[in-house]
Amino acid sequence: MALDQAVKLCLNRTNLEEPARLPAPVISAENLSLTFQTNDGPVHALSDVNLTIEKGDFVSFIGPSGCGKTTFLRVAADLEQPTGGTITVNGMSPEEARKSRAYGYVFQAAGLYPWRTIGGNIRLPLEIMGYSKAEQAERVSRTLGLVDLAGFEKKYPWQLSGGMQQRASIARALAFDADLLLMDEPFGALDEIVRDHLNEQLLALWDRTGKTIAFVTHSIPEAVYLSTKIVVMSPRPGRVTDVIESTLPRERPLDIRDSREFIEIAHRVREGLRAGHVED
Amino acid sequence: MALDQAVKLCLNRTNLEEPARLPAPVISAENLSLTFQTNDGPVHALSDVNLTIEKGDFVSFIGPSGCGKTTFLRVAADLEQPTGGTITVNGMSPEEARKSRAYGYVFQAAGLYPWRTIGGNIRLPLEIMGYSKAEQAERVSRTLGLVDLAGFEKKYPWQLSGGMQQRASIARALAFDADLLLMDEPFGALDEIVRDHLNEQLLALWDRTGKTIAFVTHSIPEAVYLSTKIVVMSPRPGRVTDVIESTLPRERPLDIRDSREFIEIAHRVREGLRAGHVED
Amino acid sequence: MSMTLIIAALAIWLGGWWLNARLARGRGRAVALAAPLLFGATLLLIWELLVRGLGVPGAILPPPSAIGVAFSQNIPTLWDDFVQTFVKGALSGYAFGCGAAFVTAILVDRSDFLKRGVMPVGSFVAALPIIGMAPIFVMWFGFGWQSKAAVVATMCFFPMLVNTVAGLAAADRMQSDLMRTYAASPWQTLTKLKLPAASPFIFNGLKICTTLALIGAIVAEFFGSPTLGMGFRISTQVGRLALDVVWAVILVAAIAGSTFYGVVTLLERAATFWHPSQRGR
Amino acid sequence: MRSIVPILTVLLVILGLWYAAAVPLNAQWARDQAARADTTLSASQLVEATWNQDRPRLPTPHQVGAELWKTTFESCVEGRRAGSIECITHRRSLFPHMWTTLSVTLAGFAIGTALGIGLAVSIVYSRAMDMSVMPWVIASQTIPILAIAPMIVVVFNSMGIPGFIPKAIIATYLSFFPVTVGMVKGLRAPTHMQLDQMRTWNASGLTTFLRLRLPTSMPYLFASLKVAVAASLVGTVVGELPTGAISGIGARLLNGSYYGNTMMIWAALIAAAVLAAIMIATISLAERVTLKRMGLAQ
Amino acid sequence: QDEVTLQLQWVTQAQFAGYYVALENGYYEEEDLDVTIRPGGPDIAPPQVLAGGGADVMLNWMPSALAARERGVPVVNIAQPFKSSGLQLTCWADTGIESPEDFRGKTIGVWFFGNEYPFLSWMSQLGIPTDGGEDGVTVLRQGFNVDPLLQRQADCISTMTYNEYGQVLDAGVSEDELISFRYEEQGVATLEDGIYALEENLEDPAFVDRMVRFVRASMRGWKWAEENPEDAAMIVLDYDESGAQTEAHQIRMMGEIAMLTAGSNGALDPADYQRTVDTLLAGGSDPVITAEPEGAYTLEITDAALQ
Ligand SMILES: Nc1ncnc2c1ncn2[C@@H]1O[C@H](COP(=O)(O)OP(=O)(O)OP(=O)(O)O)[C@@H](O)[C@H]1O
Ligand SMILES: Nc1ncnc2c1ncn2[C@@H]1O[C@H](COP(=O)(O)OP(=O)(O)OP(=O)(O)O)[C@@H](O)[C@H]1O
Ligand SMILES: Cc1ncc(C[n+]2csc(CCO)c2C)c(N)n1
Ligand SMILES: [Mg+2]
Ligand SMILES: [Mg+2]
Repeated sequence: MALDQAVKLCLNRTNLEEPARLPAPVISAENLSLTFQTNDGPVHALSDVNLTIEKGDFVSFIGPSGCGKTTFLRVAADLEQPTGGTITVNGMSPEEARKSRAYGYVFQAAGLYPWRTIGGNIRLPLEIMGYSKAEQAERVSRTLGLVDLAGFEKKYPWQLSGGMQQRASIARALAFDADLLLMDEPFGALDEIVRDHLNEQLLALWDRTGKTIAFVTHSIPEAVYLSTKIVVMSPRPGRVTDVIESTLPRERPLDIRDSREFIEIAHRVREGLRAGHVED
Repeated sequence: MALDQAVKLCLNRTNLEEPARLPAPVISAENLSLTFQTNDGPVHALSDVNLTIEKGDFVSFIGPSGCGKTTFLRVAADLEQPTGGTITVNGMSPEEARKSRAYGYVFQAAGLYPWRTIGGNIRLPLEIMGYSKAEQAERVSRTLGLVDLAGFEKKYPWQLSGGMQQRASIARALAFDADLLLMDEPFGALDEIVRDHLNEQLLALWDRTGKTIAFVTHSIPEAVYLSTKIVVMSPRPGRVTDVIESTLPRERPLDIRDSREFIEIAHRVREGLRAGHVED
Repeated sequence: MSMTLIIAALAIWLGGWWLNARLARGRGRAVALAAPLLFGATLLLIWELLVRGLGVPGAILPPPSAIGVAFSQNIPTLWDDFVQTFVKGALSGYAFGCGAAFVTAILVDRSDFLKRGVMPVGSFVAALPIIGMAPIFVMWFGFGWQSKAAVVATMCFFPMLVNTVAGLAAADRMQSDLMRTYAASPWQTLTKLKLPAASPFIFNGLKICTTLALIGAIVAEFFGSPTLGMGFRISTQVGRLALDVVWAVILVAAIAGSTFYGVVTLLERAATFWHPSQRGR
Repeated sequence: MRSIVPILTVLLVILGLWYAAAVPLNAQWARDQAARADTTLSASQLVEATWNQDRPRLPTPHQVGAELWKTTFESCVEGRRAGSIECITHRRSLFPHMWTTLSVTLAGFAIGTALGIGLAVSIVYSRAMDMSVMPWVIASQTIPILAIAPMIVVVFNSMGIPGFIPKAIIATYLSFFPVTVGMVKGLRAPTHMQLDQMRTWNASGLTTFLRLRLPTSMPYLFASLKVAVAASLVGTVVGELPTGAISGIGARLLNGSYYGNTMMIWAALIAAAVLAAIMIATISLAERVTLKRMGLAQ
Repeated sequence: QDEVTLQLQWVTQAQFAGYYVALENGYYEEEDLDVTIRPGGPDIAPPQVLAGGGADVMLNWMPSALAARERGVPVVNIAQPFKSSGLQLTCWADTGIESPEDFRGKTIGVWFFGNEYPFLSWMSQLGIPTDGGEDGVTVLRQGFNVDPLLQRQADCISTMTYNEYGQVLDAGVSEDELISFRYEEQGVATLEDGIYALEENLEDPAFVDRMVRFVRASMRGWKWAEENPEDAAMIVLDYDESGAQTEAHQIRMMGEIAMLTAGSNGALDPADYQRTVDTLLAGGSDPVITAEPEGAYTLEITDAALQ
């Protein structure tokens, strides 16, 4: 019930904003560059990145280690300042978007606060954003259920396995109503079966709520299975080498992964990746 | 050249030991159990595990998080004492095997010593085992080449990416002559392309040297691609639910992964895994 | 006679050690308590035997038994001294010094400029023998406990400041980035992230200061005091060669100091239960 | 280098506060003095008077500076040997006193460090030590050693060991504690995995210590050495008070206090601070060099 | 040469000029003695040093020495170079104090460490309680300097005529702003700097002989110092390793000291002794000595030394 409400709320909001929103993509980057100054000289983490993410897109970022995937998400989240080009989020600057709490961010590592229980960790953004006590409790138990952690509310992070912690951190990002989710390898620490299960769950959530999701992964099947759009990146300097629009339907059972179409897309992604790997 | 020598050495030794070695498997576990006593009560990490690993086997362990894969390797390495059953390594007790430096162990995380260069890290076990200076240098440079890290000998671990560190830690385990390699998710931190490459390399090494390898992984394709034998485990209590003998040939190009046989074995492994996952 | 006592002392040392080594193999709360007690008891016994065996004059080092007697005979005086020095001098100075350092640390943490200016100067001042301030403070703040509290507060300020500032910077990048993604206010970031993350450091500072507080209060009394207080008692009784009373005061100090330390440790355990260092080795 | 401006600013603020504080603290005496002379002081005269007293409650920075100058470079203006070279390096000059204090401090620091490391090693390697001694190590620091410093001096005197040794012992007592605590932490810093690794190579206890525990503990060691050397200095200074207050910074402090010579106290304090700064800077340097050579500092 | 170690009861200053003069002028050497002078300091109790064997002879004030005797450290007075007491209470005149009766309700700084007894006994003779309150005095444990008076933290403080009183004047206070009460004049004077040795040592004739020579040379030093105060002060200044003493101060101190040593040839006057003991026995609630001491002094040494 509560879930349905949330969905409705989301839809309502979408409807309300419809007229104004028409032309504004959720994320739009133009010639975006970011260079870190380090002791060993400058590191070009992002170089001339052009990318548009539309409302409702599920975009995966894939590429070798160090190609700037995390950096791109961090720039969008206003955690890093670009050194060139522009980027807008919901038509605003990243800073405004951050201040209007436009997105939820799942970090590469779980990053739970060890002094708070799992429930307390999920409640944290809700407290900060000033939700009422009742709503906090309601949302915590709802999102805990969503990631199969019901019953672990009172445990502390270190009492959970790495995978469970990762799920809790996903729940934390889902607890409040952000239309945009930035997820940095959220399923990296999980084994294949759990990963499959959470992939399904995430797709269902995305489908239900119409959220926009930007998703970093190292796994080609995962990227293909989840995305409407796959961004392949290559390092030194980090740039986008390929953007693959998925032709898979929105409805995706797990065994879609055995389909010809799936395998073709996966192949294209692998080729794109391999091309970026020459120098390694 | 040096590599060839090492191979020859290895083969020589194998020949020499041939007569005595006939009946003794490299690892043999009978009704092996291990229960940890924790504050929350006992944890049955291993329960009634029976397993035989023959000389020259490449055995993969796969199973959900917490099913006892690491624990099994640790028992074999005499890093953990079983609470029931017996296990022998090269026909000896694990302790004797450890004292005779019978195996090399690659830990789940790279665990390089930050105050030693990459070369120094690889040299460490050689120093401890009393190899001569000349031999140390020779072996370090040989194994560095083996994992594609030639030229990084003088760098410190934190100057390398996570994947390169992982490779260095593998090199460290290969540097001295152990016929048995215990590898705990050595490729966990790597992206798919690098992983493929290292998989090939490892297979080649195994083929060349006739080492026995026990290998933990979370990836089904990896397990199928590498192994002669796949051990599927399930948790609480940790037990072996399936042992799958691979029918793939010893010679394995990367595209064997598209073969029917490969996909069938992978399917069987996935089924075995899923069965163990019911309670999750 | 004396030789036998010395030999007995040696035997007790060995025996105590052997017992402790055996004890240490056990586990649990009882052992954790018994082992140090046993060690302490052995130490006292050896002291007693050696002092008697070697015929050390009581004006130099009294045996523990004499100290015990002096302690029990002087409880009212010792209590008054304790209140004067520990409660009034050390505790109030401790609270004031640590409190001021805490507030300063929060300010310093807010401004990079301040941090860069204050911290080097702070660590320099922290290395000063602040004890040298004692005569000056007696001149400024009078003979009462106020001057002792001032010495204690000064001694505690910098260690506490340095620790707290380090603690406030202890939250890792991801943890603070998380707060940023929530667009949390500085106050929210402070209460929900920085302070909890800093608490192991804060408690480290608080623990260091417990020992400093007692030492500071006692030594400051050497430079002038009313006619009571632990420092006063020690120095006056040394003049009268009443070493047993002196050691009784030292005993009070050790008990008070250890208890103080223990209480802060317990608080630490309760507040930083989540920290790996508190979750067993 | 970016820190220069902030540090200078903070120092300036401190100087400003110092001068400001001198006014109210010294005002009473200035007014009394004026009353004696039957005059009244204007505000500026008052400030002027408070900043230049002979026996101020708080001497101003320039007075302390002048005193430092006088006691370091122009130290020989009185006594039978006034003006001779010999007396510049003796008595009145602060340098020999700083040297006395420094030598004792270093001795105490060296013994304390050795003792601290030894204790830490035995605590890490022996469960019995850990359980029975560790609580007493902590309790030992709650004993006000400074209060019993005179007795230690006397006891050692009576054993025919005057001066240097008892002071060094007090310094040792204060400095071994931070080293023990830091080294216990440092020697226990290797992760389970690193220890297991050594086990898989069948490394001996000594090898594990030399190649794993010791290197891991280095950062901890240096951090505690800095604390320990400061503690050692405090111990020495306090130990110098009752040893006949013959020489050393502590003797200067005491004599300054005894003759109500606040300038001498402050000069001694500054001298102590300089000593502390030099020693800590030296350790920091050693730390940077060592850690760099170990590759631990980027 | 026989070795003798002398433990002073304070830092090097003209208060101990006689011994330094004897050392500098070679009087000890002439007596075939090798004398080491150990300065004292705050919280060094000379009797404790003596008991521990750290010195052969010590200087001490008699109340403190008698207290040590009762405490089981049997020290014996073997000579008494100081005839009269230099101890006094110095008060601000403007506090309205004109006689000891006016101490009531005032704050007074007192030296402890065994030196508080004459004061306590004086107050108890006057019937003034020493635990604060309206008509008692509030006692402070005075540090080592005169600041409590200058800063008006105390209305009166203990001073020695030869030292602290001069410091007060040096600070810019004129004599008529102050009023002093000498213990000597109040009839509560106790004997100050005397030479003491351990009773058991005095049973050894060789030791006694050494002491005889020591006292003889020391008294020579004292007489020389009395006659040449300026030179004596300079000698003291030479021996001051702390470098904290000033010329003017030591010269004046030597002048004042000379007045205290004046009436003594080194021998203890049993009448002075008796007066000290009586004063102490009349002490307040926490008496320093509870019974008439026995054998606390001997004239044997001075008799031999001064014949
Ligand atoms: N704060 C920083 N300072 C300097 N260089 C940085 C910083 N953060 C990232 N980099 C560098 O920028 C490049 C891109 O890093 P980024 O974290 O975005 O990679 P990634 O694609 O997320 O890699 P991975 O898959 O390993 O997470 C890397 O070379 C990295 O070393
Ligand atoms: N030292 C220990 N004390 C208590 N329990 C332990 C200990 N080590 C492992 N366990 C428990 O034993 C079980 C098996 O752990 P193990 O590390 O072998 O799992 P794993 O299969 O390697 O998992 P993963 O894939 O996450 O590495 C887990 O439930 C774990 O929590
Ligand atoms: C702690 C302490 N306080 C007082 C005295 C007594 N005393 C003896 S000589 C002297 C100096 C006079 O200028 C004083 C004050 C002491 N020995 N130790
Ligand atoms: Mg990343
Ligand atoms: Mg594992």
